[in-house]
Amino acid sequence: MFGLEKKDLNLLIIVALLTMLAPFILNPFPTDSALAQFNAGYPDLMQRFVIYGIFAIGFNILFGLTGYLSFGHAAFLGVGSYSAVWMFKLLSMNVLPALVLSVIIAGAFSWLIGFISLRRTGIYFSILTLAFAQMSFALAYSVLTPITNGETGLQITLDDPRILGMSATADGSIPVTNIFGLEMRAATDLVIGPWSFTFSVGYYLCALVMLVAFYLSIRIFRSPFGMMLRAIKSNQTRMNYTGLNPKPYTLAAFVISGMYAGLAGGLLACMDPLAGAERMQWTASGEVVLMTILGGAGTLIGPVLGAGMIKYFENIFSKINEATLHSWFDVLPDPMENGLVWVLEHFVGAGWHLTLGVIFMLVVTFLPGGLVEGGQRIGRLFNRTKAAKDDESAATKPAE
Amino acid sequence: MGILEVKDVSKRFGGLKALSDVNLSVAQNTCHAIIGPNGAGKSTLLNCLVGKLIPDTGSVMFDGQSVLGRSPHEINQMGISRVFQTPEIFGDLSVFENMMIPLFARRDGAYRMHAYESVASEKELVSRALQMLEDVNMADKRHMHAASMSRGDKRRLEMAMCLIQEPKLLLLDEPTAGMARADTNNTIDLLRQIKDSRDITIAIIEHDMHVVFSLADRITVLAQGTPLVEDVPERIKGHPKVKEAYLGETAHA
Amino acid sequence: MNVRPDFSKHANQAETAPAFLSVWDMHSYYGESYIVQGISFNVHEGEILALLGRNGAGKTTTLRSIARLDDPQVNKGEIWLDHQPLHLMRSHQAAVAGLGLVPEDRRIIPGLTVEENLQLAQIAPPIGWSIDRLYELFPRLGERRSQEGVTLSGGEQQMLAIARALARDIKVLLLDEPYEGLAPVIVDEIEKTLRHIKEQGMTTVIVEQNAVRALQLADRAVILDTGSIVFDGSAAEVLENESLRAEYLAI
Amino acid sequence: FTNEPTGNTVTLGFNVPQSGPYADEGADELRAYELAVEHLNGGGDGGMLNTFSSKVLDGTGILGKKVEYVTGDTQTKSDAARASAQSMIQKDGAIMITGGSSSGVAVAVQGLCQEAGVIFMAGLTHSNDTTGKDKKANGFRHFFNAYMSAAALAPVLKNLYGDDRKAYHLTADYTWGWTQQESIAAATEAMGWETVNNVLTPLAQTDFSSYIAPVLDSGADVLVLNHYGGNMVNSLTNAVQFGLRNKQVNGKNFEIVVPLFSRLMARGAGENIKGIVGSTNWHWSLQDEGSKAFVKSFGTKYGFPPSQAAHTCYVQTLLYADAVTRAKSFNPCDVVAALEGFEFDGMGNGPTLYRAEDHQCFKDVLVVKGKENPTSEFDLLEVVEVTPAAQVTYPADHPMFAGGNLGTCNPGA
Amino acid sequence: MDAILLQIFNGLDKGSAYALIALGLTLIFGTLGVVNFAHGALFMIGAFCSVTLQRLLTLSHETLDPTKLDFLGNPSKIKTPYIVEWFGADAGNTIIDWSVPLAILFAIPIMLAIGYVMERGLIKHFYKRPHADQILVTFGLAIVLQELVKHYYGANPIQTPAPDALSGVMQILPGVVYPAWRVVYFCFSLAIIGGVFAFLQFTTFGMVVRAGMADRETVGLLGIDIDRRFTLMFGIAASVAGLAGVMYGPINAPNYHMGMDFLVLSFVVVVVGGMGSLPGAVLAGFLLGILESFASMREIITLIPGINQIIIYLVAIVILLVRPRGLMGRKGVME
Ligand SMILES: Nc1ncnc2c1ncn2[C@@H]1O[C@H](COP(=O)(O)OP(=O)(O)OP(=O)(O)O)[C@@H](O)[C@H]1O
Ligand SMILES: Nc1ncnc2c1ncn2[C@@H]1O[C@H](COP(=O)(O)OP(=O)(O)OP(=O)(O)O)[C@@H](O)[C@H]1O
Ligand SMILES: [Mg+2]
Ligand SMILES: [Mg+2]
Repeated sequence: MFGLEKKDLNLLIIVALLTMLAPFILNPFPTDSALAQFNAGYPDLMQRFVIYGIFAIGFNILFGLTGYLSFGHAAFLGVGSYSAVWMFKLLSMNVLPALVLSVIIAGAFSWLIGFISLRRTGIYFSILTLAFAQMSFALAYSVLTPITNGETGLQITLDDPRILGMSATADGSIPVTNIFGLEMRAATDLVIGPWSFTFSVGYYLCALVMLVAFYLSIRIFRSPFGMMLRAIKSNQTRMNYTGLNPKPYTLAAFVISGMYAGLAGGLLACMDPLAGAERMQWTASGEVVLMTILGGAGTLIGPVLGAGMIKYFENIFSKINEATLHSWFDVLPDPMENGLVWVLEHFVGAGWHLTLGVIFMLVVTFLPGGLVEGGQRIGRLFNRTKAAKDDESAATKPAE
Repeated sequence: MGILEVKDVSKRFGGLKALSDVNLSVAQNTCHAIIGPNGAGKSTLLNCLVGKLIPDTGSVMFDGQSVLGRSPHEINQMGISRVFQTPEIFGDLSVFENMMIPLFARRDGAYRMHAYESVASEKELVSRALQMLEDVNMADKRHMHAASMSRGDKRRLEMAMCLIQEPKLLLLDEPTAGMARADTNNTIDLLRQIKDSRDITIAIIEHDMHVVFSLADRITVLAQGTPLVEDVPERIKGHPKVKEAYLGETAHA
Repeated sequence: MNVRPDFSKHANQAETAPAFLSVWDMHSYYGESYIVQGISFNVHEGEILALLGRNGAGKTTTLRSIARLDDPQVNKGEIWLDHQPLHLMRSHQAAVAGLGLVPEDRRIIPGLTVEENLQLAQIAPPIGWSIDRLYELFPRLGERRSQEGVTLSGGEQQMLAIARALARDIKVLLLDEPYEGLAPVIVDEIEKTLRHIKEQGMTTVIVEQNAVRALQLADRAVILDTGSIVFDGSAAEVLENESLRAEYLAI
Repeated sequence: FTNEPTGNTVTLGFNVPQSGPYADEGADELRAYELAVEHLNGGGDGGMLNTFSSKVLDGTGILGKKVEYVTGDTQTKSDAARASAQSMIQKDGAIMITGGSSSGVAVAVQGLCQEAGVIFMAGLTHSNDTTGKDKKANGFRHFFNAYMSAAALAPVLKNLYGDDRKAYHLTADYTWGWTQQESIAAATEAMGWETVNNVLTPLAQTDFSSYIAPVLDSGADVLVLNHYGGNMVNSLTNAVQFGLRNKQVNGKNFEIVVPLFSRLMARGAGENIKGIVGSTNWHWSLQDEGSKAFVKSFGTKYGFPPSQAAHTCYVQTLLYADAVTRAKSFNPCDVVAALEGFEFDGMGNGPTLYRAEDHQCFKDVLVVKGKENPTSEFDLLEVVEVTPAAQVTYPADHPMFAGGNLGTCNPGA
Repeated sequence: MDAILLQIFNGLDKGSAYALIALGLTLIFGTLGVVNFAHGALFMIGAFCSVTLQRLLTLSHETLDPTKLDFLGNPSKIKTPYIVEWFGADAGNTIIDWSVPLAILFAIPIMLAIGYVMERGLIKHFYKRPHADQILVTFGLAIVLQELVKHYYGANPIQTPAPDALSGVMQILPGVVYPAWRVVYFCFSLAIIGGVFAFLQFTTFGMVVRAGMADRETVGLLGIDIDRRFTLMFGIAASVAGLAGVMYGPINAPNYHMGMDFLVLSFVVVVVGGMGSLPGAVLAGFLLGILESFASMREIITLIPGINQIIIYLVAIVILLVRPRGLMGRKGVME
């Protein structure tokens, strides 16, 4: 089905199920319980999971397949956001034209930067992309303020023309992003006992887009093009002497991943119509690199996992404060409670960065293939115990 | 007029004259061997043919067209494939995938990309790749990670990758070095068979005289960047100059 | 710990002279792949041993295991060189203990000139032949001393690799396909060199596809097939034994 | 309306920088919030509840509901700040968001709160835009702004340094920097100073030497540093290194002015701050009853005096609670109505007005100077003058604040 | 004219900071092949060595002074540093005053130890891993180090002033004055750069490490314990970064994220200089420093608005496009 092999189809179906059921899966704890702090099933965060998932999937097409490590992809994300917001300001609040424009502009922009940067390889390429992105950031932050609204970020206002829509709603507020009238912010709550689940239009739009993006990335991975990209990573010399010019391939991969980034940026703006310059800073580019490696570069699902993990820490761990900690351990005797809180305090709230840093180090040291490898190891553990039962001597077999 | 015409090619590296005024003509559908002492400039000459190096002077014509100034992938698309002295393969890919890439390169040219179809759906190419792996006795290794093969296997793989492109001119730089005797013999058979069944010209550099004398129609002996003699194998074998400069006393076929 | 194991029950009983290099029940792995599957053999002082076998038989793996490189891992077995337990050492310690390996793809160090490649070999003791003496042996290298090592022609690189091994004062020389890519004259020359250093008491293990040549040079031969020893005996024996040659060496 | 509290608690969202260069300021803001919550719930000594002119708050929470809070990290990035605010609104049911330590973040979060239909009580934000070009009906600012700094500073500068001065501006190259530079230049030029130069410096600049060196022979005799935070510490340190303070130009002592001061940053600048004039929203050494009460309860709880950021955050929380109580409703529109035009006193800056037109507080502004002989590590600034509110008040349609539209209050879904 | 001269000094002075940081980075990055995102953190830790020393030296004996009141109306505390109590006011205060130069001695063993622990405990496992993995692990480490420093020292900058004798301005040319400490910094970095060069030039150490980078296995076969040398190299690089940080304190007050501020820039410097080339890194450091200084001149900003924001990146792009391997890069290193 869908022209996929069974294994890939299964993966796609699992991912589809997970994203569709995310409001349930991410909200496992009853709303009023102490653990509700760990719930991530609210629209904004779920949207971020899938949007950064798209960003990372796209980045992985370049980095995972060709090995070209771009440190400037946030620039395309930013450009996508700015284009989308400008669409909202000038045209209408419908997200469709905004998304289309952000993909196109990001594609064009990445073509330009890719064309120049791809003249170099390795670290020289990385620094070129970094330099372009930092330039874009610096310009967006100050010099280009008329276009980008600088530090504050580009927002929609009551005075925007919106030639196909309206500048302000009847009651004088700013109209809301929508897709043919269906508002992104619209949501329904489903309350089951102590649990409460939110289903938002915005999230489901993002999820659908992500599924399409993911599907396309599977196709690319399994296509001759994907194989060529891996070949480029493996041996450019052989590539040349086999009659292939690596440059157009890498450029195509660069532009595709730039368009994914633009799409992600556009979606960010659709969910929350603001485009800030920080989105283009090197730290943002670094973040997608980290997401991809953390999840497992070159794997299909890894980048999405990595994106989810980093965003989870950023949004959930940073919000746990001392008071929350105390409320969890209330039942313990006081000295123990205080001791425990004192230790944990370093890792949550203001210390969430510390936790993230430690996780980075642990994952990359012990799971060289990222989170995906962790999953595989667990899988293999199961298989091995099963196999060991079948055949005791299976462990050491000759190589061939 | 041969399919490959090398005229007055010279190449310097700093103070070293690696090639000086080399003239070489390879006739279509023959196997031309280039032998010579180490450092004679044999690999350098091949590098000039495939665009890895640009000669300082001289011209290289292939099939009536100049190859100079073209990039390696263009030269390959003209129909020249090359096996390197140290195997150049796609180490991170499986053996099977290594075979598919040259096939795609031939079918699609240097620029057409297929990003949406799956590799598996290219039934015809897949079966050709599998067939070629059969031919070189590597069918059982097709899922292997190419980098983790022994070196003899890497060489065979690289040659298979070149052969599957059905090039008009095949350049082989020591294809059987480090190959087990049995496989060397297989390779000789394979090359012979291909030479007989297809329209292909082969230029081979080899130190294994057994291979050279089994395959070559003509032999050029290169020494210190210039052709010493060019002749049919029988006469080269007994040539005193060649014996002294290259074969040594123990030479045996 | 520093006692030599009693090999008499494993190794070739016919040998009476004490083994200089002993490999006993060695098992080597590349990750999960089990390559060398429990081999034992002895090399005596001053002798040349030819290690033969098809492609992928595990010859390179055996040499790398002896040289204590990080890959493959030797999970079981003992290796002794002149009363020193190599299996407890890492590669640089093994080198100091007197082991020299000329690796199969020559491994000339990029970025270093010919001379620097040789100097590098003389940083850690014990130091063997002087660089000038090596240039005498391989005049081509002398001519190219300030060229970057990796731009040498294939044969020149092979010479450099051997010269580099001799630049150290080694007790055992392990050669992985030393003739590969060399012109017949040079092969002759290298063979002469090998005989020459053998006369000076060097113990050598040589892996070579050109089995006949290797056997003519060697005193003894060991034949490997898929990671196990299928023959251990005198070189002459192999040359005479048609079926053995046909089955494992295809000659 | 959004997040209407139904149980017996009400949740407020404290969105402060916990990472990044303003983390210390954020930590101090958080302390103030915790203190405010404690006081609102009847704990502690009540702090400013006792001095606040409005007496409807009685220590039983807000409208009888116990006050709870959630915290988040803005990272001083508008994106992260909005994400954090979103989670407070969507997940934790926060009815009001407050905090922040930069204008970019304040404007971004204010916009979000407007869309989501909750109240935003800005923390430290000094740009004119927050209640000018980017003002929103649901957003309120207690902190003063660049215009007010300028209006308060100008007369003092004239007194101290005369009216014949040539000023050289170094300005952080983003919106806050520009508005402050514009305000200061306008105010000082009005009293006769000449602005010889304005050089924009990149935000990421750490070493300002190449910007300071040209000042030496530009003919200017005053250097105005429109920088905040780390930028300010570094540019000031560099200026002192280059010996600017010991220079004589045009027969006058060379002077440095840092229009926006904070004690935390003053500590970062160390010795260099001594004798430098600037303005600040509030300082713990003020001797009015409100300030004294606040310093006492803060100092007792934490062991050191509060910063101006802490003060503004504390006051904003009380003001919000008070407005809800007076409106007898959590509905944002009712709260907006209660806050608009609200006049109060006893919060440390004298009689204050929350102006209805732009949701800006008008109150006294402090002109301060780095203290020459500090008696403790907190005693870094001395108040030179308390400029009365009237002197810093401007018409709502002042050109520096033009272009915005408050819109209508949004109670959300 | 003076203005241009001054900008050249500024450039040299900025450049010496860039060069020094890039030098340490290129030792690890260009020689050991490890993309060390924690290098900035090492620089920061160096700076905090002097903060720590300053704190240690000013550890104080507290007495209550009932005549003065603190902000809560309680008797305030008078602090007298132990050093002053022990050595008397003159000597004690002089020691405190000279805490930054003293911190050099303090920082060297600390940085060597940190470098040792870092290399043995972590980096060692990453020599053979892809650059991306190295980035992830060192970035994680940088965050951890940074957060620890933030936890103990706060997020605000902390002043570490130069000794009084060196904190004024000094006449460097007739009519041109320049901050004394910046001159000191410049000379100091020249000395360090010279020292490192001499060490690598006049010993075989540099060659061995380069060779080890290109092919660890073979170098091991030649009897060289490359691990030990890598560790030492790492320790040296960490010390260079640390010392750069110690001496930078008086120029700009140390704060916990100062490392990150320099990180990206120092990578740019290293790459513009060319991978694997120490002289390249130093040259690029000075070049970019000087260009940055010129770009921040008013005349130039008015001509091209915003040029000061992007000059470094612009120059980097141009250089990398014109010279494929940066100014002096070696072929094949991290291409
Ligand atoms: N890039 C280079 N720079 C400098 N010298 C070079 C370079 N490439 C080759 N040479 C020199 O040119 C000469 C010819 O080299 P080439 O590789 O062509 O020899 P060859 O005939 O292939 O020898 P072999 O049989 O040993 O492979 C050699 O002496 C070699 O050292
Ligand atoms: N790095 C590696 N990882 C996994 N397997 C490997 C690796 N290197 C070699 N092998 C496998 O180990 C087996 C033995 O290889 P080895 O290189 O020792 O053979 P060899 O006898 O030297 O062959 P050749 O004559 O071709 O050099 C082969 O099957 C090969 O595929
Ligand atoms: Mg050759
Ligand atoms: Mg081998």
